[in-house]
Amino acid sequence: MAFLTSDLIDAAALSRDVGASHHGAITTFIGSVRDTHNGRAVVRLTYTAYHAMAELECAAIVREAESRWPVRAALQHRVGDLQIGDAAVAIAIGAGLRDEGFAACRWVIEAVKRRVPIWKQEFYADGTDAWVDPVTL
Amino acid sequence: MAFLTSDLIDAAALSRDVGASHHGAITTFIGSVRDTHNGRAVVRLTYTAYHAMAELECAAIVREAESRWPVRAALQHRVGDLQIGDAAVAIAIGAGLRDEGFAACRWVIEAVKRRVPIWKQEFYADGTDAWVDPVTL
Amino acid sequence: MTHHRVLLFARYAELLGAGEVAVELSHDATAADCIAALRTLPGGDLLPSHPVLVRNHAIVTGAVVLDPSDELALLPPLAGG
Amino acid sequence: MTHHRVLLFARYAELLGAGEVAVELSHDATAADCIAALRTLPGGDLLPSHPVLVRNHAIVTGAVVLDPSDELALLPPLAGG
Repeated sequence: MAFLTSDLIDAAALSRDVGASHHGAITTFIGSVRDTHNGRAVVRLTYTAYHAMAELECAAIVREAESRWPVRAALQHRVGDLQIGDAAVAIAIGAGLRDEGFAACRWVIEAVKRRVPIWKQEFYADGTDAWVDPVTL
Repeated sequence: MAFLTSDLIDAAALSRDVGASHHGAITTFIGSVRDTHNGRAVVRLTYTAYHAMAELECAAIVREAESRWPVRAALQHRVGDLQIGDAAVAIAIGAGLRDEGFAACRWVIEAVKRRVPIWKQEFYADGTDAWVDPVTL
Repeated sequence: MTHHRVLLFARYAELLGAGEVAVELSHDATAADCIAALRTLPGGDLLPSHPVLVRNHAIVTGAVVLDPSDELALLPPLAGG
Repeated sequence: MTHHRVLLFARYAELLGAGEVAVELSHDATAADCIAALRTLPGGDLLPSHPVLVRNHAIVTGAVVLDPSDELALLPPLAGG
Protein backbone atom coordinates (compact mmCIF):
# COMPACT_ATOMS: atom_id res chain seq x y z
CA MET A 1 0.00 0.00 0.00
CA ALA A 2 1.31 3.45 -0.88
CA PHE A 3 1.95 5.87 1.94
CA LEU A 4 0.54 8.75 -0.09
CA THR A 5 -3.03 8.62 -1.25
CA SER A 6 -5.38 10.97 -3.06
CA ASP A 7 -8.38 9.04 -1.69
CA LEU A 8 -9.96 9.49 1.72
CA ILE A 9 -7.77 7.89 4.40
CA ASP A 10 -9.33 4.85 6.09
CA ALA A 11 -7.84 5.09 9.58
CA ALA A 12 -9.74 1.99 10.76
CA ALA A 13 -8.00 -0.02 8.04
CA LEU A 14 -4.61 1.18 9.30
CA SER A 15 -5.56 0.05 12.82
CA ARG A 16 -6.52 -3.37 11.48
CA ASP A 17 -3.19 -3.57 9.64
CA VAL A 18 -1.19 -3.19 12.85
CA GLY A 19 -3.49 -5.23 15.07
CA ALA A 20 -2.25 -8.66 15.97
CA SER A 21 -3.21 -11.21 18.57
CA HIS A 22 -0.14 -10.28 20.63
CA HIS A 23 -0.55 -6.52 20.12
CA GLY A 24 -3.10 -5.54 22.74
CA ALA A 25 -2.53 -1.78 22.50
CA ILE A 26 -3.38 0.15 19.36
CA THR A 27 -2.63 3.87 19.37
CA THR A 28 -3.64 6.10 16.49
CA PHE A 29 -3.19 9.70 15.51
CA ILE A 30 -5.21 11.51 12.87
CA GLY A 31 -4.37 15.03 11.78
CA SER A 32 -7.32 16.58 10.00
CA VAL A 33 -8.08 19.81 8.20
CA ARG A 34 -9.19 22.62 10.49
CA ASP A 35 -11.51 25.41 9.45
CA THR A 36 -9.24 28.18 10.70
CA HIS A 37 -5.52 28.84 10.64
CA ASN A 38 -3.93 31.82 12.37
CA GLY A 39 -7.39 33.32 12.67
CA ARG A 40 -8.21 33.03 8.96
CA ALA A 41 -11.22 31.05 7.71
CA VAL A 42 -9.97 28.11 5.63
CA VAL A 43 -12.34 26.61 3.04
CA ARG A 44 -10.12 23.87 1.60
CA LEU A 45 -6.48 23.01 1.06
CA THR A 46 -4.14 21.16 -1.24
CA TYR A 47 -1.23 18.94 -0.27
CA THR A 48 1.54 18.62 -2.83
CA ALA A 49 4.32 16.06 -2.48
CA TYR A 50 7.66 15.12 -3.96
CA HIS A 51 6.12 11.69 -4.40
CA ALA A 52 9.12 9.43 -4.88
CA MET A 53 11.06 10.91 -1.97
CA ALA A 54 7.97 11.12 0.26
CA GLU A 55 7.24 7.43 -0.24
CA LEU A 56 10.84 6.57 0.61
CA GLU A 57 10.84 8.76 3.73
CA CYS A 58 7.54 7.31 4.97
CA ALA A 59 8.90 3.80 4.50
CA ALA A 60 12.06 4.76 6.37
CA ILE A 61 10.05 6.28 9.23
CA VAL A 62 7.93 3.12 9.60
CA ARG A 63 11.07 0.98 9.50
CA GLU A 64 12.82 3.12 12.10
CA ALA A 65 9.78 3.13 14.42
CA GLU A 66 9.60 -0.66 14.19
CA SER A 67 13.28 -0.97 15.03
CA ARG A 68 13.18 1.48 17.96
CA TRP A 69 10.17 -0.18 19.61
CA PRO A 70 8.64 -3.69 19.38
CA VAL A 71 5.66 -2.36 17.44
CA ARG A 72 3.98 -2.49 14.07
CA ALA A 73 3.49 0.92 12.45
CA ALA A 74 1.22 2.06 9.62
CA LEU A 75 1.10 5.50 8.05
CA GLN A 76 -0.79 7.30 5.32
CA HIS A 77 -0.67 10.90 4.15
CA ARG A 78 -3.28 12.45 1.92
CA VAL A 79 -2.32 14.48 -1.16
CA GLY A 80 -4.40 16.57 -3.54
CA ASP A 81 -7.50 18.59 -2.62
CA LEU A 82 -8.86 18.20 0.92
CA GLN A 83 -12.04 19.51 2.51
CA ILE A 84 -12.49 20.70 6.10
CA GLY A 85 -12.49 17.70 8.43
CA ASP A 86 -10.71 15.35 6.02
CA ALA A 87 -7.85 13.36 7.52
CA ALA A 88 -4.54 14.71 6.21
CA VAL A 89 -2.38 12.13 7.95
CA ALA A 90 -3.13 8.97 9.90
CA ILE A 91 -0.81 6.83 11.97
CA ALA A 92 -1.57 3.53 13.69
CA ILE A 93 0.75 1.70 16.07
CA GLY A 94 0.16 -1.85 17.27
CA ALA A 95 2.09 -2.59 20.46
CA GLY A 96 2.20 -5.10 23.25
CA LEU A 97 2.56 -2.35 25.83
CA ARG A 98 0.75 0.97 25.72
CA ASP A 99 3.84 2.93 26.82
CA GLU A 100 5.61 1.84 23.67
CA GLY A 101 2.55 2.42 21.54
CA PHE A 102 2.14 6.02 22.68
CA ALA A 103 5.87 6.72 22.35
CA ALA A 104 6.08 5.30 18.83
CA CYS A 105 2.92 7.08 17.68
CA ARG A 106 4.22 10.40 18.91
CA TRP A 107 7.62 9.81 17.33
CA VAL A 108 6.13 8.95 13.94
CA ILE A 109 3.99 12.08 13.65
CA GLU A 110 6.96 14.27 14.57
CA ALA A 111 9.15 12.45 12.03
CA VAL A 112 6.51 12.88 9.32
CA LYS A 113 6.37 16.61 9.91
CA ARG A 114 10.15 16.94 9.98
CA ARG A 115 11.15 14.62 7.14
CA VAL A 116 8.47 13.95 4.53
CA PRO A 117 8.55 16.35 1.55
CA ILE A 118 4.94 17.51 1.49
CA TRP A 119 3.61 21.06 1.22
CA LYS A 120 0.29 22.60 2.13
CA GLN A 121 -1.56 25.32 0.28
CA GLU A 122 -4.51 26.83 2.12
CA PHE A 123 -7.45 28.50 0.39
CA TYR A 124 -9.28 31.09 2.45
CA ALA A 125 -12.85 32.30 2.60
CA ASP A 126 -11.74 35.70 1.26
CA GLY A 127 -10.57 34.09 -2.01
CA THR A 128 -6.84 34.29 -1.31
CA ASP A 129 -4.48 31.36 -0.77
CA ALA A 130 -1.06 30.73 0.76
CA TRP A 131 1.61 28.09 1.04
CA VAL A 132 1.68 27.35 4.72
CA ASP A 133 5.00 27.53 6.45
CA PRO A 134 5.56 24.81 8.99
CA VAL A 135 4.66 25.84 12.49
CA THR A 136 5.67 24.28 15.75
CA LEU A 137 2.48 23.19 17.43
CA MET B 1 -24.42 6.79 24.76
CA ALA B 2 -23.51 4.40 27.57
CA PHE B 3 -19.85 4.04 28.42
CA LEU B 4 -20.24 0.29 28.91
CA THR B 5 -21.38 -1.86 26.02
CA SER B 6 -21.87 -5.55 25.43
CA ASP B 7 -21.67 -4.96 21.66
CA LEU B 8 -18.49 -4.64 19.59
CA ILE B 9 -16.89 -1.24 20.16
CA ASP B 10 -16.92 1.02 17.11
CA ALA B 11 -13.73 3.03 17.62
CA ALA B 12 -14.25 4.96 14.39
CA ALA B 13 -17.58 6.21 15.73
CA LEU B 14 -15.82 7.48 18.87
CA SER B 15 -13.33 9.36 16.69
CA ARG B 16 -16.19 10.95 14.75
CA ASP B 17 -17.83 11.96 18.05
CA VAL B 18 -14.80 13.99 19.13
CA GLY B 19 -13.88 15.34 15.72
CA ALA B 20 -14.77 18.95 15.13
CA SER B 21 -13.79 21.53 12.60
CA HIS B 22 -11.47 23.15 15.14
CA HIS B 23 -10.07 19.88 16.49
CA GLY B 24 -7.35 19.00 14.02
CA ALA B 25 -5.71 16.28 16.13
CA ILE B 26 -7.53 13.08 16.99
CA THR B 27 -5.68 10.60 19.17
CA THR B 28 -7.13 7.19 19.95
CA PHE B 29 -6.22 4.24 22.10
CA ILE B 30 -7.68 0.77 21.77
CA GLY B 31 -6.90 -1.99 24.24
CA SER B 32 -7.76 -5.35 22.77
CA VAL B 33 -7.78 -8.96 23.93
CA ARG B 34 -4.43 -10.70 23.58
CA ASP B 35 -4.02 -14.40 22.99
CA THR B 36 -1.54 -14.90 25.81
CA HIS B 37 -1.20 -13.61 29.35
CA ASN B 38 1.78 -14.38 31.54
CA GLY B 39 2.71 -17.10 29.10
CA ARG B 40 -0.68 -18.83 29.21
CA ALA B 41 -2.80 -19.30 26.06
CA VAL B 42 -6.01 -17.31 26.41
CA VAL B 43 -9.04 -18.40 24.38
CA ARG B 44 -11.60 -15.81 25.52
CA LEU B 45 -12.43 -13.60 28.46
CA THR B 46 -15.30 -12.00 30.30
CA TYR B 47 -15.48 -8.46 31.67
CA THR B 48 -17.82 -7.93 34.60
CA ALA B 49 -18.71 -4.46 35.87
CA TYR B 50 -20.39 -2.72 38.76
CA HIS B 51 -22.49 -1.04 36.09
CA ALA B 52 -23.95 1.97 37.88
CA MET B 53 -20.64 2.99 39.44
CA ALA B 54 -18.65 2.25 36.27
CA GLU B 55 -20.90 4.52 34.23
CA LEU B 56 -20.51 7.29 36.79
CA GLU B 57 -16.72 6.90 36.92
CA CYS B 58 -16.40 6.92 33.13
CA ALA B 59 -18.49 10.10 32.97
CA ALA B 60 -16.33 11.67 35.66
CA ILE B 61 -13.13 10.73 33.81
CA VAL B 62 -14.38 12.27 30.57
CA ARG B 63 -15.46 15.39 32.42
CA GLU B 64 -12.10 15.69 34.18
CA ALA B 65 -10.13 15.17 30.96
CA GLU B 66 -12.18 17.89 29.27
CA SER B 67 -11.53 20.28 32.14
CA ARG B 68 -7.77 19.55 32.35
CA TRP B 69 -7.21 20.05 28.63
CA PRO B 70 -9.14 21.89 25.88
CA VAL B 71 -10.24 18.62 24.31
CA ARG B 72 -13.28 16.49 23.63
CA ALA B 73 -13.05 12.96 25.03
CA ALA B 74 -15.00 9.80 24.24
CA LEU B 75 -14.70 6.46 25.97
CA GLN B 76 -16.24 3.00 25.77
CA HIS B 77 -15.53 -0.19 27.68
CA ARG B 78 -16.77 -3.59 26.62
CA VAL B 79 -18.45 -5.94 29.09
CA GLY B 80 -19.54 -9.56 28.74
CA ASP B 81 -17.81 -12.24 26.66
CA LEU B 82 -14.94 -11.13 24.42
CA GLN B 83 -12.97 -13.02 21.79
CA ILE B 84 -9.26 -12.65 21.02
CA GLY B 85 -8.68 -9.38 19.15
CA ASP B 86 -11.90 -7.72 20.32
CA ALA B 87 -11.51 -4.17 21.59
CA ALA B 88 -11.94 -4.13 25.38
CA VAL B 89 -11.62 -0.38 25.74
CA ALA B 90 -11.48 2.49 23.27
CA ILE B 91 -10.67 6.14 23.88
CA ALA B 92 -10.78 9.01 21.40
CA ILE B 93 -9.57 12.54 22.05
CA GLY B 94 -10.25 15.46 19.76
CA ALA B 95 -7.80 18.31 20.32
CA GLY B 96 -6.59 21.46 18.68
CA LEU B 97 -2.99 20.60 19.51
CA ARG B 98 -1.51 17.14 19.34
CA ASP B 99 0.48 17.58 22.56
CA GLU B 100 -2.76 17.97 24.46
CA GLY B 101 -4.42 15.14 22.56
CA PHE B 102 -1.67 12.67 23.42
CA ALA B 103 -1.53 13.80 27.05
CA ALA B 104 -5.29 13.53 27.53
CA CYS B 105 -5.50 10.13 25.81
CA ARG B 106 -2.78 8.74 28.01
CA TRP B 107 -4.37 10.20 31.14
CA VAL B 108 -7.80 8.72 30.34
CA ILE B 109 -6.56 5.15 29.86
CA GLU B 110 -4.62 5.30 33.13
CA ALA B 111 -7.69 6.71 34.91
CA VAL B 112 -9.91 3.97 33.48
CA LYS B 113 -7.58 1.28 34.77
CA ARG B 114 -7.30 2.90 38.18
CA ARG B 115 -10.89 4.01 38.81
CA VAL B 116 -13.53 2.11 36.83
CA PRO B 117 -14.97 -0.94 38.65
CA ILE B 118 -14.51 -3.61 36.00
CA TRP B 119 -13.05 -7.10 36.40
CA LYS B 120 -11.57 -9.53 33.93
CA GLN B 121 -11.90 -13.29 33.95
CA GLU B 122 -9.61 -15.12 31.54
CA PHE B 123 -10.36 -18.54 30.10
CA TYR B 124 -7.34 -20.57 29.09
CA ALA B 125 -6.68 -23.19 26.44
CA ASP B 126 -6.18 -25.80 29.18
CA GLY B 127 -9.79 -25.36 30.36
CA THR B 128 -9.01 -23.39 33.49
CA ASP B 129 -9.91 -19.77 34.19
CA ALA B 130 -8.83 -16.99 36.53
CA TRP B 131 -9.83 -13.54 37.67
CA VAL B 132 -6.96 -11.41 36.49
CA ASP B 133 -5.30 -9.18 39.01
CA PRO B 134 -4.37 -5.80 37.68
CA VAL B 135 -0.82 -5.59 36.47
CA THR B 136 1.30 -2.54 35.91
CA LEU B 137 2.23 -2.58 32.24
CA MET C 1 -30.24 -4.14 64.33
CA THR C 2 -30.48 -2.86 60.76
CA HIS C 3 -30.51 -4.80 57.51
CA HIS C 4 -27.86 -3.99 54.87
CA ARG C 5 -27.44 -5.48 51.41
CA VAL C 6 -23.94 -5.61 49.96
CA LEU C 7 -23.15 -6.10 46.26
CA LEU C 8 -20.30 -8.47 45.44
CA PHE C 9 -18.36 -8.77 42.19
CA ALA C 10 -15.92 -11.04 40.41
CA ARG C 11 -13.67 -12.98 42.78
CA TYR C 12 -15.54 -11.83 45.88
CA ALA C 13 -18.87 -12.98 44.39
CA GLU C 14 -17.27 -16.37 43.80
CA LEU C 15 -15.85 -16.55 47.33
CA LEU C 16 -19.20 -15.84 48.95
CA GLY C 17 -21.24 -17.65 46.32
CA ALA C 18 -23.54 -14.72 45.47
CA GLY C 19 -23.61 -11.36 43.73
CA GLU C 20 -25.41 -9.85 46.70
CA VAL C 21 -25.53 -10.74 50.40
CA ALA C 22 -27.34 -9.36 53.44
CA VAL C 23 -25.83 -8.56 56.82
CA GLU C 24 -27.50 -7.49 60.07
CA LEU C 25 -25.64 -4.63 61.77
CA SER C 26 -26.21 -2.65 64.93
CA HIS C 27 -27.56 0.86 64.59
CA ASP C 28 -24.69 3.28 63.79
CA ALA C 29 -22.55 0.44 62.50
CA THR C 30 -19.45 1.46 60.53
CA ALA C 31 -17.91 0.26 57.29
CA ALA C 32 -15.44 -1.77 59.37
CA ASP C 33 -18.36 -3.44 61.19
CA CYS C 34 -19.91 -4.30 57.84
CA ILE C 35 -16.69 -5.91 56.59
CA ALA C 36 -16.38 -7.85 59.87
CA ALA C 37 -19.93 -9.12 59.39
CA LEU C 38 -19.17 -10.15 55.80
CA ARG C 39 -16.25 -12.22 57.11
CA THR C 40 -18.62 -14.32 59.23
CA LEU C 41 -20.53 -15.45 56.13
CA PRO C 42 -19.62 -18.77 54.43
CA GLY C 43 -16.48 -18.04 52.36
CA GLY C 44 -16.08 -14.63 53.99
CA ASP C 45 -12.95 -15.76 55.80
CA LEU C 46 -11.20 -15.82 52.41
CA LEU C 47 -11.66 -12.08 51.87
CA PRO C 48 -8.43 -10.05 52.03
CA SER C 49 -7.64 -8.19 55.21
CA HIS C 50 -8.71 -4.77 53.90
CA PRO C 51 -11.21 -5.12 51.07
CA VAL C 52 -12.50 -1.92 49.45
CA LEU C 53 -16.05 -1.00 50.48
CA VAL C 54 -17.93 1.58 48.46
CA ARG C 55 -21.05 3.37 49.60
CA ASN C 56 -23.21 5.04 46.97
CA HIS C 57 -20.37 4.60 44.46
CA ALA C 58 -17.65 6.20 46.59
CA ILE C 59 -14.95 4.41 48.57
CA VAL C 60 -15.39 4.75 52.33
CA THR C 61 -12.93 4.26 55.17
CA GLY C 62 -13.58 1.93 58.09
CA ALA C 63 -14.87 4.60 60.48
CA VAL C 64 -17.73 5.80 58.27
CA VAL C 65 -21.19 5.14 59.74
CA LEU C 66 -23.56 3.35 57.39
CA ASP C 67 -27.24 3.88 56.76
CA PRO C 68 -29.61 1.08 55.70
CA SER C 69 -30.51 3.11 52.60
CA ASP C 70 -26.87 3.15 51.40
CA GLU C 71 -25.96 1.15 48.32
CA LEU C 72 -22.96 -0.88 49.52
CA ALA C 73 -20.52 -2.88 47.39
CA LEU C 74 -17.28 -4.72 48.03
CA LEU C 75 -14.79 -4.25 45.19
CA PRO C 76 -11.95 -6.62 44.32
CA PRO C 77 -8.84 -5.01 42.78
CA LEU C 78 -9.97 -3.36 39.52
CA ALA C 79 -8.88 -4.90 36.23
CA GLY C 80 -10.57 -2.94 33.47
CA GLY C 81 -8.94 -1.16 30.56
CA MET D 1 29.04 22.18 -19.55
CA THR D 2 26.58 19.59 -18.34
CA HIS D 3 22.79 19.68 -18.36
CA HIS D 4 20.96 19.25 -15.04
CA ARG D 5 17.22 19.15 -14.43
CA VAL D 6 15.96 20.32 -11.07
CA LEU D 7 12.50 19.55 -9.67
CA LEU D 8 10.68 22.38 -7.95
CA PHE D 9 7.73 22.21 -5.56
CA ALA D 10 5.12 24.37 -3.91
CA ARG D 11 6.26 27.95 -3.35
CA TYR D 12 9.50 27.47 -5.30
CA ALA D 13 7.59 26.10 -8.29
CA GLU D 14 5.44 29.23 -8.17
CA LEU D 15 8.46 31.55 -7.88
CA LEU D 16 10.16 30.06 -10.93
CA GLY D 17 6.94 29.34 -12.78
CA ALA D 18 7.60 25.64 -13.37
CA GLY D 19 7.71 22.29 -11.62
CA GLU D 20 11.02 21.52 -13.31
CA VAL D 21 13.80 23.70 -14.70
CA ALA D 22 17.10 23.03 -16.46
CA VAL D 23 20.47 24.57 -15.65
CA GLU D 24 23.79 24.30 -17.46
CA LEU D 25 26.70 23.73 -15.09
CA SER D 26 30.41 23.24 -15.54
CA HIS D 27 31.81 19.75 -15.16
CA ASP D 28 32.34 18.97 -11.46
CA ALA D 29 29.86 21.65 -10.46
CA THR D 30 28.71 21.55 -6.85
CA ALA D 31 25.31 21.86 -5.18
CA ALA D 32 26.17 25.47 -4.39
CA ASP D 33 26.89 26.10 -8.10
CA CYS D 34 23.52 24.59 -8.96
CA ILE D 35 21.70 26.85 -6.52
CA ALA D 36 23.62 29.87 -7.86
CA ALA D 37 22.52 28.95 -11.39
CA LEU D 38 18.92 28.60 -10.25
CA ARG D 39 19.10 32.13 -8.90
CA THR D 40 19.86 33.49 -12.36
CA LEU D 41 16.57 32.13 -13.73
CA PRO D 42 13.50 34.42 -13.87
CA GLY D 43 12.10 34.52 -10.32
CA GLY D 44 15.19 32.76 -8.96
CA ASP D 45 16.28 35.91 -7.14
CA LEU D 46 13.31 35.37 -4.79
CA LEU D 47 14.66 32.04 -3.51
CA PRO D 48 15.86 32.15 0.11
CA SER D 49 19.56 32.43 0.80
CA HIS D 50 20.06 28.75 1.62
CA PRO D 51 17.39 26.60 -0.03
CA VAL D 52 17.53 22.85 0.59
CA LEU D 53 18.81 20.85 -2.38
CA VAL D 54 18.27 17.11 -2.45
CA ARG D 55 20.06 14.69 -4.72
CA ASN D 56 18.55 11.25 -5.26
CA HIS D 57 16.20 11.91 -2.32
CA ALA D 58 18.88 12.92 0.18
CA ILE D 59 19.80 16.43 1.31
CA VAL D 60 23.24 17.56 0.13
CA THR D 61 25.50 20.31 1.38
CA GLY D 62 26.91 23.01 -0.88
CA ALA D 63 30.28 21.36 -1.50
CA VAL D 64 28.89 18.11 -2.95
CA VAL D 65 29.79 17.55 -6.61
CA LEU D 66 26.84 16.78 -8.84
CA ASP D 67 26.47 14.31 -11.70
CA PRO D 68 24.13 14.86 -14.66
CA SER D 69 22.43 11.56 -13.83
CA ASP D 70 21.46 12.79 -10.35
CA GLU D 71 17.80 13.49 -9.61
CA LEU D 72 17.91 17.01 -8.15
CA ALA D 73 15.13 18.83 -6.32
CA LEU D 74 14.84 22.08 -4.42
CA LEU D 75 12.62 21.73 -1.32
CA PRO D 76 10.75 24.56 0.40
CA PRO D 77 10.27 24.17 4.17
CA LEU D 78 8.21 21.00 4.67
CA ALA D 79 4.61 21.35 5.81
CA GLY D 80 3.14 17.83 5.85
CA GLY D 81 1.52 16.06 8.73
